[in-house]
Amino acid sequence: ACGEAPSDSNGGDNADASFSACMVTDSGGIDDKSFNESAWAGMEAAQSENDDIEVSYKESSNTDDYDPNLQASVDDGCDFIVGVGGLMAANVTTAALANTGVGFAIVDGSPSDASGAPVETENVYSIQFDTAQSAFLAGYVAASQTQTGTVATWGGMQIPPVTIFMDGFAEGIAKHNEDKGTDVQLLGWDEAAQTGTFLNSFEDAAAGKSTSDTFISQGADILFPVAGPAGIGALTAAEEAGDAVNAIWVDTDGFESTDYGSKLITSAEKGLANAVRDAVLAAYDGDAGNGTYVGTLANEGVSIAPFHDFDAAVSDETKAELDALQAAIIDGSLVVESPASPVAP
Amino acid sequence: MSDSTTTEAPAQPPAPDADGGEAPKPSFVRTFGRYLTEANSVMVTIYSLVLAFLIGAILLIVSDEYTRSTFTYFFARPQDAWYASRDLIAESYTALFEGAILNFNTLESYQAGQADFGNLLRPLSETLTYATPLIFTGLAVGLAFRAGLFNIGAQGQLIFGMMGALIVGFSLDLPIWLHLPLAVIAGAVAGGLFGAVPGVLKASTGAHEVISSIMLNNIAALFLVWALGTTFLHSETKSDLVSKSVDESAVLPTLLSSLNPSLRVNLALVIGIAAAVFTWWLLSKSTFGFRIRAVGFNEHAAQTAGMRIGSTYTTTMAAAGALAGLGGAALALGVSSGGITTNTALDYGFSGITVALLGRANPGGIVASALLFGALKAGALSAQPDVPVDISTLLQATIVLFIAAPALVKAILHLRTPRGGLVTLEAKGW
Amino acid sequence: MRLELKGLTKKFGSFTADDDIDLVVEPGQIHAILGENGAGKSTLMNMLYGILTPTSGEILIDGEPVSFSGPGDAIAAGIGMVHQHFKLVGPFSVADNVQLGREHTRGAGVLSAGAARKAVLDVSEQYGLRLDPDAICEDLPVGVQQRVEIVKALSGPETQLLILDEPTAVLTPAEITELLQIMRNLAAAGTSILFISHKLKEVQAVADKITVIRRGKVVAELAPTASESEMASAMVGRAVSLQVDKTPAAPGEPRLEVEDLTVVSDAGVKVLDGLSLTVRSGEIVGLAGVEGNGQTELARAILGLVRPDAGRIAVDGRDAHGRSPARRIADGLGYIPEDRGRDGLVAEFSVAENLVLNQYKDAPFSKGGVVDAAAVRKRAVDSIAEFDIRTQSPEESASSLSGGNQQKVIIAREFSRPRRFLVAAQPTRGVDVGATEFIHSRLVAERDTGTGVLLISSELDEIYALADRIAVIYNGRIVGEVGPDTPREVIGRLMVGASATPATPTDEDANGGDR
Amino acid sequence: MAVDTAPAPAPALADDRAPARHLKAGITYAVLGLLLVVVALTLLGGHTTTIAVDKTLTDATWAVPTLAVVLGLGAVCALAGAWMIAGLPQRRFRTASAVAVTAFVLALLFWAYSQEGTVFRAESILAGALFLSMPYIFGALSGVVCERSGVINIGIEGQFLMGAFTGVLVANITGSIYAGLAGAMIAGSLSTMLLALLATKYQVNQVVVGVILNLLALGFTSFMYDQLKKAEGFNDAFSVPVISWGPLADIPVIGPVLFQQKLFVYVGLVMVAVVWFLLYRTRWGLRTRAVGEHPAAADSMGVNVNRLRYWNVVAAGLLAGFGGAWFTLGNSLAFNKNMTAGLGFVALAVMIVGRWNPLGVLAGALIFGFTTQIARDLSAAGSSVPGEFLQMLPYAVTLVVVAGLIGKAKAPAADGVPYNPGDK
Ligand SMILES: Nc1ncnc2c1ncn2[C@@H]1O[C@H](COP(=O)(O)OP(=O)(O)OP(=O)(O)O)[C@@H](O)[C@H]1O
Ligand SMILES: Nc1ncnc2c1ncn2[C@@H]1O[C@H](COP(=O)(O)OP(=O)(O)OP(=O)(O)O)[C@@H](O)[C@H]1O
Ligand SMILES: [Mg+2]
Ligand SMILES: [Mg+2]
Repeated sequence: ACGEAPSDSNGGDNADASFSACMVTDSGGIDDKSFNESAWAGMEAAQSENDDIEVSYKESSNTDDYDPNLQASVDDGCDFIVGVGGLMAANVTTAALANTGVGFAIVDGSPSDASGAPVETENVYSIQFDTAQSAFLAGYVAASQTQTGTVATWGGMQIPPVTIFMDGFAEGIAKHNEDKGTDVQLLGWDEAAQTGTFLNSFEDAAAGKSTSDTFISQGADILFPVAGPAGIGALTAAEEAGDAVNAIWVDTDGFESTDYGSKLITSAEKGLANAVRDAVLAAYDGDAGNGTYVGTLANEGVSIAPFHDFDAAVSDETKAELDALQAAIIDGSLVVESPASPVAP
Repeated sequence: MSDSTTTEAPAQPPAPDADGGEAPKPSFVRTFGRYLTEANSVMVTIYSLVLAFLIGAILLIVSDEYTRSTFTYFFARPQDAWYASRDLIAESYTALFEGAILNFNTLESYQAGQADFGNLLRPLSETLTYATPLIFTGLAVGLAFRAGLFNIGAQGQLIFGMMGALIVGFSLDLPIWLHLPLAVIAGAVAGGLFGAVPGVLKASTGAHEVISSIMLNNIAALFLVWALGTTFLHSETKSDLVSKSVDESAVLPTLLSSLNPSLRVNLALVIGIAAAVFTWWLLSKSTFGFRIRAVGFNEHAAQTAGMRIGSTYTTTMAAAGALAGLGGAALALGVSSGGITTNTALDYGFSGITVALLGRANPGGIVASALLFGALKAGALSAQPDVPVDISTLLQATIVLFIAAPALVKAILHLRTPRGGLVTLEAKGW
Repeated sequence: MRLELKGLTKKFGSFTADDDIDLVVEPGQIHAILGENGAGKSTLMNMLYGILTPTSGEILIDGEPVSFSGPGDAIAAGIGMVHQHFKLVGPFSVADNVQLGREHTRGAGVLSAGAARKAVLDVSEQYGLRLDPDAICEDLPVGVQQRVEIVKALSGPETQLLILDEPTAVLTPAEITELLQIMRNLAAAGTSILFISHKLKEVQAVADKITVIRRGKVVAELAPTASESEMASAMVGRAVSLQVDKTPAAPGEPRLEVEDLTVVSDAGVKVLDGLSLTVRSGEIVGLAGVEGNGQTELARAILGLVRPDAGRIAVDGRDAHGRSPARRIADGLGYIPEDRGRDGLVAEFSVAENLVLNQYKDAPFSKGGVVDAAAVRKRAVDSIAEFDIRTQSPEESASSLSGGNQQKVIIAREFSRPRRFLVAAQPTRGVDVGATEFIHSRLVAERDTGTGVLLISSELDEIYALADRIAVIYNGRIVGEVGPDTPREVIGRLMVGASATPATPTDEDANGGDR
Repeated sequence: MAVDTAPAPAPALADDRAPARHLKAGITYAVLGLLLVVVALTLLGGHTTTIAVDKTLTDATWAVPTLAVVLGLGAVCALAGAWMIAGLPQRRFRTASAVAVTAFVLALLFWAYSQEGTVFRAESILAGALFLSMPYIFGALSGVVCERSGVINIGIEGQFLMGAFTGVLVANITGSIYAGLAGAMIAGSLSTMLLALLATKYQVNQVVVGVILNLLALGFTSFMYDQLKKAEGFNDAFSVPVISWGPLADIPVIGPVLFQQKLFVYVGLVMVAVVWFLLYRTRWGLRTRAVGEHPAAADSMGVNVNRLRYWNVVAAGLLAGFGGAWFTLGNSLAFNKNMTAGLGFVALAVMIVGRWNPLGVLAGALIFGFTTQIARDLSAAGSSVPGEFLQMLPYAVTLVVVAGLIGKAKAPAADGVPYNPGDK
């Protein structure tokens, strides 16, 4: 049932746009202050860059909604469909195999069948990120900045997109301890055992705050929450704790995206919005792509954000070390490994 | 139950006043007119939908930037606001209808021979798919209600049912005729055992079932998170927090996929309806049902007549848990057979409360109101982003509100009191 | 206050409970209203008190038409009411119940416990109605609760019209005498009184005027000199025999043996304290006593709802220990509970379902776990005919029946199956003369078939009318077993714990640790 | 009529209370106590539990030998059980249960904090626990006021959401946090007004209304959140200042816990006392309880049942709305969709645990706050127990407490039953 004429039943803003890019979210919706929101930002960026692109989205409340949402997007005549979240990989793959005329992209996942085995496709673009690399740098900064010798991280839920940050962060701290002879402790995540503190919620910011308060009372002075909106709780905890406690944000540059810029030393960025925007624009140009994009420090798909207010606080020595580490990671002489790292293409 | 008439209203709200010129049979017109202006349960349901959709229309206008902007110069050019609102509302509700019942585009393509019949059925299939778990949880809440128990714990029971069915579904290697029934039964048993806990606690210590159920819901949700992380349940191939998928031989067969592979409605619907029939039979025909109802209405009299209250609580809660557990099995072996996640259960258990109350704790009514909810969910899913998800939530809430409050509808529309009096949901305390 | 009702009518849907009632109560008059169960008496009173709004007609007080939007207006107009169904908040103290709605405060809405307590003591002093203001109402025996209701009605600011809807149903003879005296005193002081009772002797004793209502209509106005049978036939519309015909008993083997039964309540109080009692086949043993002396617990222990802390119960020669209520019922134990609304009936169930409430599992009403609706219905049709249950159909819910007919449903249920022993607790409470006659004759017939009957009643008249032997219960023990011709005074004294009979080994306040 | 005229005193029941046995409970506690003893002897030799006063005396720590303490507490628990088995005065049963449960829970705490690297930071933990119990206090008190007058309020979650959202919104618009708090209260009240109207005037099943109100509040706040997100300055975080009581705040333990908290804590504790006083010592309370217990009785005494219910429910909304503000203003957070995370339902449970009594509510809320805080603290300290099981702690403890201690909680008799004047 492919090749249906695009229906003109949705009279959106760009009613006369010829290219329709659609997004199917994971649970959480487009304002989850996390990957759905970033991906949607990328979609909107593509639309504002090119008038001839019209974007829309469908929210899924759980995995059962993926199939109907993907199907509805196909039925709506979308030309390019972005599925957000590795959980959707098999569903996107199935839809792509059934609708070869439509371009697909899958964020944080790669084409696979229901059992998770890789599948050959012609019209699925896989967008993944090795955020362990940016988190590594963030961890190194944290270790260099802590006064108490204790920093903490906690996650929204124990899933790969979260733990990959925590692994990289832990390794960055370990690197600092090794190179500089420090003994900075990381609370909230044991990389070897893969156990740590998780809220089991991405929404409950109040729980995030109380968890952060607990870490602060245990001596942590830099917090690294990996929990979407619930992570805001760490920032308010840091703010209430006064000057001594600061934080590092994830996914986006928190100095821009949150109201707590003055508390943020830096952020471990994941260039999701840019990657999605580029994918949509490429698809418009007839180059929807069928391969894997892995955002790394090398291709600037992940990065560590500017220090903003902390620019003076971070010593030039540290900055130089960071540059060296970044270079080492890019040239492959330093490997940051996490069990959750994307498989190299 | 009258609720079965509900699903067809969104398309054309019936005009309450049929002031036709010619009146061949005045008595009929009058009777009919009288019927229309009376707060009987059919008309209340229809008017509830109409009122809810009116409120929804206002929200839609408010939320749509363009339409809202036309109101800023309303007095200069009112027709703009009028046309914009009309188009917006028509589009939005058409989208809802198309997602829940029938897609007009598909209908056109079908008539033009471009789409197969299966395509045409997809909205209905989605409605039925989403209604299925609600039938089970609605029955779970409704059955307990009849014994005077407020089973707020269907959520936890459903989660355990899901896990039970899943484990049997992937860990055994059996032919389908044995594997599938076993997996379904495992769901019922797991849900039943978990559901029996508040019953046992109430019977033995007097602990209020509402507290224990709320606590157990949270415990079940956390337990699921933990269990999904264990190597036993966690998918061997995926790194996300998702379970193993169940074997082919334990997957509930779809009913209509021969027409079109995207028709997801599966055998669970049939099991759900069978469960409703069985629950009806149990309540109205069996001695067990006799006892449940007697205990529910008046435990003192029941006890004096020799019925054992404690064991009634326990068995009823176990039966209710088994029903919710079947709902879990329906998910784990059906639409989520590829693996369950922490939010596969959504809020089916909590919605079950509304479904049960709206269905007046009556199996027939529960099926009808589950269908209404399924339609709203399917419609809402496919109508986004034209209709924001939150508006759908509001719409759902208002519809249920009006249906549950005939007196309110009657007061707003100045309807007449029907002969038998208003049919209101019977209220019951803790 | 002079009260006049003109054409007062109340309809519930299509059913007319009161139909065009005219009535005049002169100041200082005690005006009795008589009528069968369901005649519309309470409905009429509830309209007077503002609880119900009349469908038509008017109420005039001292010639002025009034309309009440709620009881508050009625209270303000000087009307007080003792309701047939207690309107007491169970967990509240007596003082709180009495002050509800007209609280004693120390300003700013803060309650003054002292003032409330004093007010209760004042009123109970004035009328000789002893009450402990701090007692919790739900813990009180019903007789005392009734007293609280009366004190409540008398505590109104300026009560000039007192409505008493069956106030004597649960009082002891002595209390009744007192209440009647209080009524006379009040009337003498100018208070008008509307008095409803099914006990014709009381009406004779106290009323200045009698109005008889049948099916919502006034059917007769009688003078207080009318005889009991005149009143009864006016009420029922036919001649009623007020005497129970019975032959001397022929007691056989023991059907109920209770030995040294002790029951400790949840609060740790010994509610039954070494009670022993035997009832034989073919006899009715009347258990007389002020309510709250352990009758309830005894009945429940016999059925198996209360676990004895010591002692032994045997029904029909079988030790009941370890036998569930269901088992005992199946073995032939009949049980008429004292509180029919709470323990006897499932109000929402149909008459038919209620008629098999404790037999639904037995043949022919169910087979293999499935209820046989036809068999249940057949039983209902038979019972309705045999016991003259006034209901529109077997499918009608029990709640729609009048009190007397509800009681008949319970009687029919217990009398329609083989039984060896019957516990009948307050079997005619609140039941009109016609139904009482019927129930009494069934109980005697039951005895004559050889069943042992334990009749628990707080009404001495009933005990005298039916019992072949009388046991008096006080403080959880049997304080005397006497013959049916023992004078009332003797029994009355036993009931309040005074040692009037030589043969009683009790001294009332011995609280030994005996076990 | 030949009637005995002797006075009939109210029958005084014999007041000799027999020693009561509680076999099941006794055996349970005895077994639990012995279990602790076994655990102590086999696992805890040489362990120490470290307790610290971390805010006032930052270097004061005590190392307690875990073995001895757990052994002692286990013995206490077992002895309480043995007492129950042997028979004890009925009125001592509650005390004995409380002692047993407290000893057991304390022993578990000592055990948990004997793990490597864990320190029981008394002040942070207790202060945090008190703060965490606040939403339950407000929500449950709101429930108490509603249900004591006979209206089931299952919509606390929705009232929380409305309060959380409006609190932040109004604070943003007016720039005043106190206006925000007032706004939150009014929003909570507006949402209960709907419950009040439907429950009293239209006699709708109150549980349904509650469920619907939750749904409406979720839909409404999420919808408004999206609308307001388009503009700046409607949803910025505001924070309630910490109020420090000068020298009092420096008292070890008590100071940081009681005298250096946010406004919410003081208001919460005061409201417990106020609601208790109103309920049990005033005319309003008497009438409220009467209306919830036996509306017909109250009606027959001239109390306007539905009007009282209406205003009580509306007033209860003020409390729940204030509790909603805790989520945003209390935690210095902006509003976020569904941010109340089901705590409204827990508040409902706390209300029942507290037996519809403000003091009981306080106890229930404290149990919840304390166990939540402990769970977070242990998880942060790297406990070897999986985090999910730690998070279950408050729920599991509540279950145990309810089953073991509280037992049967009786709702107001007319709770949830609409009152039709004119009904019998
Ligand atoms: N022959 C017997 N002797 C002694 N006790 C028995 C006998 N038969 C049954 N009982 C007991 O009587 C009780 C009622 O039996 P029944 O079979 O009616 O139980 P049920 O169906 O489980 O309970 P319910 O009466 O509550 O429906 C049970 O406790 C049972 O153990
Ligand atoms: N709220 C009501 N709705 C419908 N019918 C009612 C209602 N209240 C009373 N009735 C009916 O009205 C009739 C009169 O009832 P009422 O209580 O006045 O009788 P009564 O004379 O007081 O009887 P009793 O002697 O048993 O107290 C009965 O048939 C009763 O079922
Ligand atoms: Mg009456
Ligand atoms: Mg009556």
